[in-house]
Amino acid sequence: MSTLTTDRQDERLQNRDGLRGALADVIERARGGDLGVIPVVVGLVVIWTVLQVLNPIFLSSANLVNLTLESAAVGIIALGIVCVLLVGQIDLSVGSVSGLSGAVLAVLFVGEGLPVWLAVAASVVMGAVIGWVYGQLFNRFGVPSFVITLAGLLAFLGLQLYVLGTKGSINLPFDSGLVNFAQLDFVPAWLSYTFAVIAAVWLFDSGYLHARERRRAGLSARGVSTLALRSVALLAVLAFVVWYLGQTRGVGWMFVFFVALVLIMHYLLSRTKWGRAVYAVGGNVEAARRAGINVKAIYTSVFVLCSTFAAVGGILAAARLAAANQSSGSGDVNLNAIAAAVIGGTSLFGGRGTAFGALLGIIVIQSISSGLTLLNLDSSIRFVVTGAVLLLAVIVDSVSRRSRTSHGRA
Amino acid sequence: MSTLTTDRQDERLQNRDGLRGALADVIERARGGDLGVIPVVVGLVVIWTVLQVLNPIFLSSANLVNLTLESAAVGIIALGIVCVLLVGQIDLSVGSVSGLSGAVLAVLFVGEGLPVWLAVAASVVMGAVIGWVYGQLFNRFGVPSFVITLAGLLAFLGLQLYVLGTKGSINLPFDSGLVNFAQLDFVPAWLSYTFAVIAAVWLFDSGYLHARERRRAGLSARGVSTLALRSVALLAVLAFVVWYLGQTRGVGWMFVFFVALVLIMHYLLSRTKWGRAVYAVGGNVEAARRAGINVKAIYTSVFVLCSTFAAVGGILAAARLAAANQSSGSGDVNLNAIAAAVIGGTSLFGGRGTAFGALLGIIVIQSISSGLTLLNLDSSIRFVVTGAVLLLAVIVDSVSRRSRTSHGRA
Amino acid sequence: MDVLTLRGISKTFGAVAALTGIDLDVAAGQVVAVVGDNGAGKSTLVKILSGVHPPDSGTITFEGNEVEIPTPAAAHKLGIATVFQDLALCENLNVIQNLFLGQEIRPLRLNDVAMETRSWELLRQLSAKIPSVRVPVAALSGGQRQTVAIARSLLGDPKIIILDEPTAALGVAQTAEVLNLVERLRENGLGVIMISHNMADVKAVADTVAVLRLGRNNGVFDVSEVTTEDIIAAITGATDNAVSRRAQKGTPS
Amino acid sequence: MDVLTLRGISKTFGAVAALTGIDLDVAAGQVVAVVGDNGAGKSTLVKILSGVHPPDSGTITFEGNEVEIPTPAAAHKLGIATVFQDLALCENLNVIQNLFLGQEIRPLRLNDVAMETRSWELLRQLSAKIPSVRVPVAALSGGQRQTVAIARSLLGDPKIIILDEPTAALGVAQTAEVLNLVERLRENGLGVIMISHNMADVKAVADTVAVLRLGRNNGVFDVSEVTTEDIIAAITGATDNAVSRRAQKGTPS
Amino acid sequence: GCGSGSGSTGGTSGATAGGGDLQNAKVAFLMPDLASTRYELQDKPLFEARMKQLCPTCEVIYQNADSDAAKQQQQANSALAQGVKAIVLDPVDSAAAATIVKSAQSQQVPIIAYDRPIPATPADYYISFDNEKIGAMIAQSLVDHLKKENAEGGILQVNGSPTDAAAGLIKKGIHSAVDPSGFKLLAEYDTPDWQPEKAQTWVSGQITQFKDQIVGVVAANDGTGGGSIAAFKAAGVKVPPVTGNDAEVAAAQRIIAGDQYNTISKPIKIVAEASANVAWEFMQGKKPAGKATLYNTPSELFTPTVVTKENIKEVLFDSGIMKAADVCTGEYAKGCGELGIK
Ligand SMILES: Nc1ncnc2c1ncn2[C@@H]1O[C@H](COP(=O)(O)OP(=O)(O)OP(=O)(O)O)[C@@H](O)[C@H]1O
Ligand SMILES: Nc1ncnc2c1ncn2[C@@H]1O[C@H](COP(=O)(O)OP(=O)(O)OP(=O)(O)O)[C@@H](O)[C@H]1O
Ligand SMILES: [Mg+2]
Ligand SMILES: [Mg+2]
Repeated sequence: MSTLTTDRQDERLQNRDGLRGALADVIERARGGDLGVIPVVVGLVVIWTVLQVLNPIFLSSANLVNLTLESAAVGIIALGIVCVLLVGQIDLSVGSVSGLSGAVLAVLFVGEGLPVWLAVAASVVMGAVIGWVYGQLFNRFGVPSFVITLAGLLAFLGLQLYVLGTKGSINLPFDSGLVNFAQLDFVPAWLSYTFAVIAAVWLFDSGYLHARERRRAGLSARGVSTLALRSVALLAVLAFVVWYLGQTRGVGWMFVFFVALVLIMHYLLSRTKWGRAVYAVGGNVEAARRAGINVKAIYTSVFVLCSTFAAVGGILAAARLAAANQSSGSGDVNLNAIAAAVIGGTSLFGGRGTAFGALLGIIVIQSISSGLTLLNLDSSIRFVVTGAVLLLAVIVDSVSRRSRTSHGRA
Repeated sequence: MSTLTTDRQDERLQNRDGLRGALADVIERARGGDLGVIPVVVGLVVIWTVLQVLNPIFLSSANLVNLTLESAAVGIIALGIVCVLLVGQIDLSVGSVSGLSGAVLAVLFVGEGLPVWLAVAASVVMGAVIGWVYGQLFNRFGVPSFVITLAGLLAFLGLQLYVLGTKGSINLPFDSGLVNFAQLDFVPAWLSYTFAVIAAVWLFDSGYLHARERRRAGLSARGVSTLALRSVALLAVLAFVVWYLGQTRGVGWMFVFFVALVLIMHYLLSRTKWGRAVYAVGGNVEAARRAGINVKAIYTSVFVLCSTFAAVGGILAAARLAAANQSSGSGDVNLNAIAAAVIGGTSLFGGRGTAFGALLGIIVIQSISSGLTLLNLDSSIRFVVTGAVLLLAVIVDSVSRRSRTSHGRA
Repeated sequence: MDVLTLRGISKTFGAVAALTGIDLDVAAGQVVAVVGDNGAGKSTLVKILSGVHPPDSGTITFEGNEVEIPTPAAAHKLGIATVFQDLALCENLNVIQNLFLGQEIRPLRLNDVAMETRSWELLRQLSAKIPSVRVPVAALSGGQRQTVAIARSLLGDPKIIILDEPTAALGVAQTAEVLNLVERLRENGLGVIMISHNMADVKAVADTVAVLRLGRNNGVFDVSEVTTEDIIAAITGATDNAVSRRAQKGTPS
Repeated sequence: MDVLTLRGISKTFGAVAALTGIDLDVAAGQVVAVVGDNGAGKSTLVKILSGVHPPDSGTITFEGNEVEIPTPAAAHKLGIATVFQDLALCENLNVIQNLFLGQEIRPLRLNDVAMETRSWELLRQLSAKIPSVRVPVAALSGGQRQTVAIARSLLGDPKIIILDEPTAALGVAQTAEVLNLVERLRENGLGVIMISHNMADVKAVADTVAVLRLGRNNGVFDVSEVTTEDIIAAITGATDNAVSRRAQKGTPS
Repeated sequence: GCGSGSGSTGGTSGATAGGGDLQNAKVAFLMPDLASTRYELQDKPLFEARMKQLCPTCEVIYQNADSDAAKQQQQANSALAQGVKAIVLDPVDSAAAATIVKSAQSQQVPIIAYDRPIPATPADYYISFDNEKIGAMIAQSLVDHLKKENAEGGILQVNGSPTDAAAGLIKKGIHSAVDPSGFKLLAEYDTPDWQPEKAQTWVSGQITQFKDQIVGVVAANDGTGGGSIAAFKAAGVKVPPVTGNDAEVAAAQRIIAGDQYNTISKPIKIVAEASANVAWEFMQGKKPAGKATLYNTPSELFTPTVVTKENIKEVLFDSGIMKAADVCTGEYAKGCGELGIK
């Protein structure tokens, strides 16, 4: 207790250092109900176990490979939803926008014969423009985002039908790069392992540098052993995943792309001024405004991001299906994307949530959907079971969160 | 300025009495952006004018009669949604619950041959039980209502399919009282006019008694002339509506039933302890809890109300269609009900909204839908126009609200 | 006899021990001031007494019986009325609605007129400067809100009133009225727990002063026998502190 | 020369005239105390100066130029830093994040370490009793929050600091530190507007006192030439008021 | 009082159909959903064109109910409020459409059931090819093909939306062909909202489960068929014969490219024009007699044609239903050439 770091001087703090301290910390946080994504992961493990017992194909490598690929499109849309929810708004039109974007892509690429990159770029830009318009309507007129995006839902569905026009459904050529990317391109094994090692090394390195900097500034910091343990754990998990998926087809590039987007969003949200502003606006817009934050710009930026991600998701969905048609993006795309964000711990009231939540949430949803699909149930039973399992997955999370002394809507 | 009433003594208050004062008050409130439902009504008038110009059938008596009848079922569901939104929660399953309730009604009434009142009662009780379960899940486990009711959406859709079984669709006999009620029963003209007169007299009477009581207690009160003018205006509007609808078939009993429910909910929300508690929970749950309000009971009560109204709405929808089928309650029932509440001025963040909002909101939505139906457009164009008109209707409201110096999310 | 007795109350939030083994006694007709530095745990103690947080350990004895106070509703039922430091008003409701929240007159057909009349009475009594009681609380100034919160606690028929920094936002006149009010409450035989950082107010109305420091008891004093300097020394844990240094600096100039 | 001059500022909320024709002057290196009863319009004046509300009429002159302050960002740019009475912190962010909100170090790759170090410095300077700066503000006590809000305003390089009841929730030691701070700010040539209900504090640090009453100017006094009783009389609009009556009542006993 | 009874007619006030003048008369053409593109792309323009020939001043009110029976009821009511002289109705829900028939007939407006029957309350006329038969035909064609190839294994069945009555009929038809075929039905799935993505996800799962046991997939429409094909492609395995229905352009392309086995072409032109003829007769006050009587309704039924690679040229292209220019784009040009489609 001799030389206390600057941030550990209050005598009411229970000091914890080293590995043992880190463990005590986790237990303390568990009691307090503040476990981050751990409960969601536990919920996921529960579901996986149940589904695996019911049908041994579920956890087979081949099925998990499908699962990763099927998660990507809606997962990317959910990533955008996380951003909008963080500022306490909503976007109901992501389904329509994704459908429209797929349609525009198909028309430009197949119909007009433009190069694929140009068609993709056009679709993405269109998504961004839609988001920008939402932002303007929201900032200028103060129309609730629910209504703006509901109007968008209808309008872009109409536009999607219009764009597809007399064809109704447009095939994307199976041998085009885009379709290959979404269906057949897998990361070679050696590269996957390399990625895993890079991630682990990077985690250790950045942690170590950060700890050194903190120690120099006289602040408490994680010990090297804790950092090393964390990196080794990550390496083990990643290597296992790569190995297991590698039993069949491996890790799809589309999934890697999704994970990369999650990482980028995680960085933007947690390590930039913009990210801080997003959380601040979601927590208390008036406080954010008084702190000199350009609240309107923040709103516009998240709407743009969300629509853009929706457009990207739509392109990938079209690529995966190798077709754009009238019902793309309709049905439960909206609900699934929002539900993925919420299941991943994003609050509908703003100010709480992470990019990783979208990843976890969509995996929960796709697991349920894929697992029940394998069971070959009657539609009616399948719907009922899906609802029940979904509830189950979230109850685990909520119960753990429950014990936290809640403040209002915290 | 001699004898000031207790509530008008602060010298910073601009005193306004009598008719002129009431007018000045309205203007002042307009500048402040606090106009209640007036902007929505203005939005409605704009839409009506545009649609009437585009197709002169729109405001014909026959079409308006249809409009009233078509509003009832979803309007009643929206009424329940208003309650849930008021406490800051959401119910995504109203569509499924309404579909299930229609299916249960049909199976019990037609399939099992139970008397109609028993079948109706069973469906309504089922709705209430569903709401109660939601309340328990919400209170016990703290699962976000979004997820609970999303699970409910799926589960009850499944149950609906299961109940309808292999039949898929069940007709309700045309000569049953229920179907007549929803399709053919209209209020006789003399009774409609009597209703109008009763409403006007009651408005004056209650206003007069209240004013007298206030004056006795030394508080400011509305003058008799203001009260009289208000009643006469109401009488004029109601009489005109009755007369105009009476040009063809008149006022449907189902619409009267809907309006009666709106009035009852208005009373419950604005004039009872329970209603206060609902607004308080929506405004600040922690404050409500500290005031000794049984917050859990309030949550349960609104979930029960919402599901019950959904069940009632489902019964009326089935009666109006004279059939319960697999797609009842699916499609845009959910979105329309929530949108009606939001368009009627209910905040998604809780604590703000009225029962009348549901009435106005559903009329806006049905007007758009009915008006565009008359225009004979391509589906794609119709979607786009619907979106645009919806946005237009709400912008009027939002712009007027905008000028109010907003406090956070007020 | 003591109305309220606390023994060994502890409360931990995450890694922070907010309260450790707190004892406190309040008798009927007695004003107990609880003082302490920022973050000393005063409000946490108040919240435990009013059922907002459950304590981790310790016992609460009310009128001779050991009780549990799991919810604010339970505290209301026992007769404990509280003015919270963070006020806990519903911004979307107006002044009358907030005042009578949870204790409305005529639950099935609210009696507006009676509630409005009573509101004006209460507010007048506290010298409140509120132009209209029909505006939402969101439109009130800080002091006006605090007055509303204090008025709230006087409704019903409490046996103990807990005031957490009741005069922090009040003007000079309103502060004087609140001090008068506290004296009236004492005369009516209520137990009052008052938290304040203002030593003048404490010395003016309190009978005993309980000092908290870093979540622990740090002495209970009889007001008539203690100087302001002693209390401050107990609060800051040193006779040489920012306050005394400032006072010294002030003296020569 | 005056840094800030207000002339004829008015503001109406709905039916309530919160401010009517307010004049105010603040010079560099001067501490102006604004006092007044609850609801007198002090915070409204502050909000107008910091761009939260636009005034209905009147002019603001800053460093000799007539300016408009349509948004808080504009006020920041002019060099006006404000501690609001309602604090305006984001409950979901932690202490460091709140302190540096809108002025983070290294926008594209936040420098945690530098921000944390600087946070501890600022908080120590204000004698804050905050166990950890990594907890969300929702978990802080009232006084701790106020300290955070005050520390916030010291970041950046303001020319005018406006403090709206900065010591309301503070403990005795923290209050003393804030008064020290105000004196330091004056010495550094900043203009300070301080709103307070505590006459002792006002007399201790202010140079001039501006009194508001029911939204209007009610006199500007030089602190060295005015007694507490005179100020209170100007605030309440009468020499016979609750405060004086309480004082009289107290004297004989 | 207020009678139920004659709907107020708009500008052209004519009492009952057949009476007054037929200048500017209106006829309603109410279609059920957007899940299939045919209603907007084929039925509507064909019907309108024929109507225009018969009655140049008449107006066709087209509505699509987007799979919502209540919305269809609203659309019918609004058509009645506009004073239409006849309604051609493709019901979303055959049972629920009884209400529409009732209210139309109570206002003396004749109603022609189109595509799907209305069993509960006889309409004035019924023109269709029936969905159950379509299901049976596509499935039978696949089964025959498999038998010819001596395939051994099982079949996957991808049905339409569980909340769509028409999908139920198709499903019934498919079962009638698959169940007695001797091929094992490995698994079946009701595709929510007819979404191809859902079909793809499900088929992907079944591929992992049954691997190479799958010798054929009966999909209830071209969209879900396309989804099934994409699932096989994405799994990197050989695509077995997959059925379709609706004869969309995209399906024709897949058949030409050899990815899809069959689809079914409905003689929409014939049906749409026949219904226009019948509607016109009703509007003139005549009572056309049916070629048969089904569900107590004078009826006329047409048979659709299964399209495979063998007959695609004559069924779709030689008949003029599709133009080679629309279909034989890009990578499909080669296949078209092989089949002699120009
Ligand atoms: N946003 C608002 N909407 C409506 N009225 C308001 C608003 N803000 C302030 N007011 C009114 O303006 C008057 C002045 O309020 P202000 O907050 O400026 O008082 P103050 O002098 O700061 O009082 P206190 O000492 O209690 O903090 C009050 O009567 C208040 O009700
Ligand atoms: N809900 C909570 N979650 C976590 N920590 C909390 C919570 N409430 C209080 N604390 C911590 O407990 C300690 C005591 O807080 P408390 O509010 O009781 O202080 P206080 O004595 O009232 O201070 P002040 O004079 O500033 O009002 C503080 O360090 C605070 O950070
Ligand atoms: Mg406190
Ligand atoms: Mg103030």
